[in-house]
Amino acid sequence: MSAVTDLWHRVTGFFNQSKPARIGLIVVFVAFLYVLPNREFYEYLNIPGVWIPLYTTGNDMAFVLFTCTWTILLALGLNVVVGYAGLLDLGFFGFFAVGAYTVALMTSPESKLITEYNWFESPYPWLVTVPIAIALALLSGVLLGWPSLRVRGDYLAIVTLGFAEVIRIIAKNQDWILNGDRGIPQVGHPPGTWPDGTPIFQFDAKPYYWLALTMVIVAVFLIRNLVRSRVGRAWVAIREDEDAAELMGVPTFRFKLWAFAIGAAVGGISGSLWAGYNNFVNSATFSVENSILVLAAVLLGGAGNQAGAILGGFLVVYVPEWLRSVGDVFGWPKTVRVFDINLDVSPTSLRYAFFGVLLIVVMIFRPQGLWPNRRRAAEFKDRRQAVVVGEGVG
Amino acid sequence: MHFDDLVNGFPNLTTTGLTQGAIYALIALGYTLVYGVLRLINFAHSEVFMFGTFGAMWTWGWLGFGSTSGRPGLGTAIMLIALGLVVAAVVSGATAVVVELVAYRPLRRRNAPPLAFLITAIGASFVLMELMGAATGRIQFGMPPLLPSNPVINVGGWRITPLQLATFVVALVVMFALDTFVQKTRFGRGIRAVAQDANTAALMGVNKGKVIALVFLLGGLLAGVAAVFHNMKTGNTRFNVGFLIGLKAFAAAVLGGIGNLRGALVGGLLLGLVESYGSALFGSNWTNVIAFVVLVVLLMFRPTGLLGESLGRARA
Amino acid sequence: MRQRFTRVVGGVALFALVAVGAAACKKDDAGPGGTNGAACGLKIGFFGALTGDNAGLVTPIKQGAELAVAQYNDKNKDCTVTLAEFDSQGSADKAPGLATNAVNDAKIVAMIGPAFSGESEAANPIFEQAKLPAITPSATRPSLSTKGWTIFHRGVGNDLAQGPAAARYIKNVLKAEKVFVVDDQSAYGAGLVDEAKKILGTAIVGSDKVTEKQQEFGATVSKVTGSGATALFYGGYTAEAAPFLKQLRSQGWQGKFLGGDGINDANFLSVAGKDSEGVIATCPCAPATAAKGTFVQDFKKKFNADPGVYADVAYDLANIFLEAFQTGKVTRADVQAFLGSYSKTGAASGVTYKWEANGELDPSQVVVWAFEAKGNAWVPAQEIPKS
Amino acid sequence: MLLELDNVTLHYGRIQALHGISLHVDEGEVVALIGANGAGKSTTMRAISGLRPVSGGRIRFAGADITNLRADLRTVRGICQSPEGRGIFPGMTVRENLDMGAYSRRDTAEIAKDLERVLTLFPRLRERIRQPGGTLSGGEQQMLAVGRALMSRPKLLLLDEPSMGLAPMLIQQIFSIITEINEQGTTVLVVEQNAQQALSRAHRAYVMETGHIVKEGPGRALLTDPAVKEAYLGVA
Repeated sequence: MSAVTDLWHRVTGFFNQSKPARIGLIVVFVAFLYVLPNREFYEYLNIPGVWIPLYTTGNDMAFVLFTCTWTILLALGLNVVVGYAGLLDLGFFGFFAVGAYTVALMTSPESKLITEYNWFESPYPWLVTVPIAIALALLSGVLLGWPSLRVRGDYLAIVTLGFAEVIRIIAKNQDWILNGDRGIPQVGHPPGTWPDGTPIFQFDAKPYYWLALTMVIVAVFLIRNLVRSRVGRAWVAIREDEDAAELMGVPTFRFKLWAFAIGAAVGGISGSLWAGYNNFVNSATFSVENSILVLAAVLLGGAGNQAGAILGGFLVVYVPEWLRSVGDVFGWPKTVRVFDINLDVSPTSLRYAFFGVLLIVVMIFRPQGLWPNRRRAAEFKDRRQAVVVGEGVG
Repeated sequence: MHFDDLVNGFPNLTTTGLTQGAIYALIALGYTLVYGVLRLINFAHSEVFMFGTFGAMWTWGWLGFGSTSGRPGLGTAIMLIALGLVVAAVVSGATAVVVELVAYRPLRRRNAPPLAFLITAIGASFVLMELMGAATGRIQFGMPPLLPSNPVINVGGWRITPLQLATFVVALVVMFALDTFVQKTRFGRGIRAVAQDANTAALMGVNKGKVIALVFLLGGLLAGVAAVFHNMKTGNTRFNVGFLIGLKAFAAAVLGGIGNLRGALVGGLLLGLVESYGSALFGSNWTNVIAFVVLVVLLMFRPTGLLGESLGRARA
Repeated sequence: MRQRFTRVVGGVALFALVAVGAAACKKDDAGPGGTNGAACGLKIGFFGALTGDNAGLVTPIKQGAELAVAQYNDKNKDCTVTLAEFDSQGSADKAPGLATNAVNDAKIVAMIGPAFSGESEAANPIFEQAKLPAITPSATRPSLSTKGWTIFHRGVGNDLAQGPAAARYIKNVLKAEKVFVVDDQSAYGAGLVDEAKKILGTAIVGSDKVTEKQQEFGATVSKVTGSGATALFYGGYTAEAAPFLKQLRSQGWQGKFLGGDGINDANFLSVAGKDSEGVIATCPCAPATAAKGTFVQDFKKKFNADPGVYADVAYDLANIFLEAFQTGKVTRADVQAFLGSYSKTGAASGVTYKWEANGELDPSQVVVWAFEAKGNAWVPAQEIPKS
Repeated sequence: MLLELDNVTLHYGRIQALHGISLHVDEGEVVALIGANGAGKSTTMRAISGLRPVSGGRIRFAGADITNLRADLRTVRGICQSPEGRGIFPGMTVRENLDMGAYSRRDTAEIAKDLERVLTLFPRLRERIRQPGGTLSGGEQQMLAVGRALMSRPKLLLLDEPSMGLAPMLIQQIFSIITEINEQGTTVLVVEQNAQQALSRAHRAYVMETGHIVKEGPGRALLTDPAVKEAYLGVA
């Protein structure tokens, strides 16, 4: 065993010392992510009969990965707001809705903007609408932030929650342009065709996953640069002590607004990608639960660290989807009869209960999240020692 | 805008709004108590409430009063309601304490940051809701008819049903009792002491763990009371009944000033009335929009709610 | 941090390398099901919300199909069929992946569902691409049949049949002059009410919209009592309709309560209890009488509950597919062709299943019945005339 | 020996605040702990009252090991601290604050007696009995903090910086009261920056520097110690 760990240390040591090797490693990892949705590939993540399959047998793997990726985009956006600027936002899914609806309204031939209001003659291509979707999401971030950033902490949470709820209810009203639960079908897809002439982006989730993955990588680099700039330092200052930051001459309001706007823009990208794939957008998707789930993703992964947000975004989607199939693997019974009542105990239907347990367990053992940033992890370590006697030990 | 609906229905809208507001207030107290002491939004409180609705329903069902049975006599009905209140309060109280022990206490021992609590709260909420969903087949259950529907007061368009009267009276009595408990008793002082300065409270010999458990228990008991009246008012329950009403109650708590007991009462009643009038004016589908717009606008002008924060903490 | 990052990335990369190596010795997928001509091991898909908020509505439908499959398997023990469940939670955003998963399973040659209209919009294009024949037991949005999907079939009448029929019942049978309409803003409920409104016209004295998960209807009740309406038509589902009705009654409103098939289930009666007495539910289905089979008894025996709305339809639809398998139609194309020429009466629902080119039931086969709640059961009142 | 600290160490995160503190307080004594800012005086107090867990060493009180005992249980055993910064409950009235001091006691009659005693000791508090604690002046708050601590009828009274932020006359008064309390039979451990006052009132004293105890002796003796004089009494 020690030989293995020794080898391991030598390998990691090598990578730690050599920058090209590290970059190479990342490239290999990213390449791995790109080939992941190919069935031939992922099915061998498991040795039959020995492990539980790591892929999702209960749902299309490419679709699950795509869902993971747009959730990761949302988590990255929210991480800017919660993780860097320290603003608790419970209504982040609202920006996703803005992005999705913008794309749907402009690209669908059945959009009311065309059929009823005659704003324009024919649908726009998907690609044209994406920048507009991002711009509108950013704008709505500013519009939300302007009044609500005056309140702080938990009050901000309820204000943002309210915002998302208002967007959802407006979307729900079918007499307005968003057409409520009836929704907007035939949303446009991204452009491009395979060599044989069939469109790349249609119903197969794989190309969308690749596209979204690319967006994630772009977003990670852009946000990384931003965080390392003056803006990022201002955010850290605001997060740690807003009053002190204000006294030091940091225009806190402006930087908080910035965080909101940037987070919202990333959320808008996510929404427009999703709308392009899903083909159909209606109000049912934009529930408050989804906002909470994205927040859970960020905090589960580790707020303030992009890698953590990515990990969290992946887990909150992947774990429940993966749990769908676990029952079949182990042959668990689907129902148990207790007192003449059939209790549904299949992992498929209990998957959110398991997920809830996971959230609790992770937070108990790693309150800083699974993959926190270095600075925060240190803070947490200190906090842990600062427990009052008897609460900590006894 | 339907002003005629508002004018014609004004007495009715007022009574239903106040009744609903009383239920909000009872649940809001649970949020506010926990927040006052721990600075924690107990997201699982909505499920604590939901467990109460089932506790009362199962008790009634066990006694032979199901949704399809006939209306019992007044004496029996009052007995049943009293029993339902006790059982629901116990079930909700126990659920709240279990959530505290399983999901929050371990985090406190590790001195985890507030956001970690938020996530375990969400996790606990998922677990409770999904377990109940699985246990009940995710279907809806009806309540037995208990109180007669003919009004006890019927003066000039003001029609007050026995249920509305009972809800309002019981809610006020319970809230008065809670306020007295917190203001006048030794345990109540302990709660306020921990809320104002946990370390000094410990130096005075206050067992913080016990106080926190007590706070969760109290919140749970009140949620149980709310659950029974919600059962009778809406006539049904199901596994996901807690989410929306919990959200509203939380909004009510914030409206009144979270952490402030009297604020929860004011916020709850106000929210109930605003929703009732608002949905007459704009249509029921806009109820939540109205509720949240009022909340946001109010927070713009009074950033800590109507009555300000905290269990008697002086505002900085 | 850098060290840890490297370790994690390294771990995943190593893992990936192992996986690539393993991929080299991958065996082929099993060929498409039924190439040997036998119906053995085939699957019927069921697509709908089996968890989440709407599970209570869809689970009985699934159980209807489950019952049919179980009965078939009892008779054909050596050559069984399975029901593959796709739990969409009723949401359009979960539908595409599950639909893709369904079409990727070559053993699935027939699909019951999707149960709701919204998820149908997202899933059916994928079924269409893979030519997987699907019959929905419950999605009633009229526009679904206008999208050019050849695989789309509807096992029930759509909102265009039911909404006006309900209105005609209110106008001609009840002769109500003051009608209040309420819908829940769902595609189904609003669609129903919109169609009914066209016929009711000036008889409407007021309307309101409620919303899903709403529990408190004080304001709407106040509007209804204030309007002096003698009849109320509700477009929506049991979840909101039952508490709404109870609150109407507790505030002393005595008028006639009517709803669509969304409330025509046993749970409505159980939740509304005594208040349900006299409520009318329309349904684009004929009454299932004892003469037509033992479906109700069988269902009760297996699931210890009354069949919910459309459980009978799902049972019949599953039997249509099973009949196809038994007659050797074991590919998607065969099943699709089988449906095209099908014309028989279902044992449980009493509806004659015969489809038009766009997937709608033959209009002459669509009957709308009014059921009245009496003594805690839905009792067929009458067939509503077509004009 | 009422209280004994044996080689106690304590960490704030990775920073070590106490480097093996050993001290003892005998029954009936007034013991002072003096030292500059950041010497670890208040940290020692927190270790004794249980607000911070120690990382090593033992704490014994009245013969029992209380090293890992919860803070509130130490109060029940008879250690009561009047915390640094006074720790008045701002939203409670003076009366309620005093009642908080007696939180762990059930002997109603005795509590009433003690309340009377405290109000006699601090007549100002009697005047303001219904006022919220947050509205008192600094000196009044300090009196309230001491009075509240007395309400628990402690065997050992821990006073953390009782003179902080007070006018010289009030300091004088506070220390007279400390002496008076001690004469009534309460053991006192007082942390002070005002070394002059503390040393002149204390039976014994310890001098702390950067987490160590550097000197120990009778109060009067330390007052005349040249090193102490130079460092803490501002006398060259």
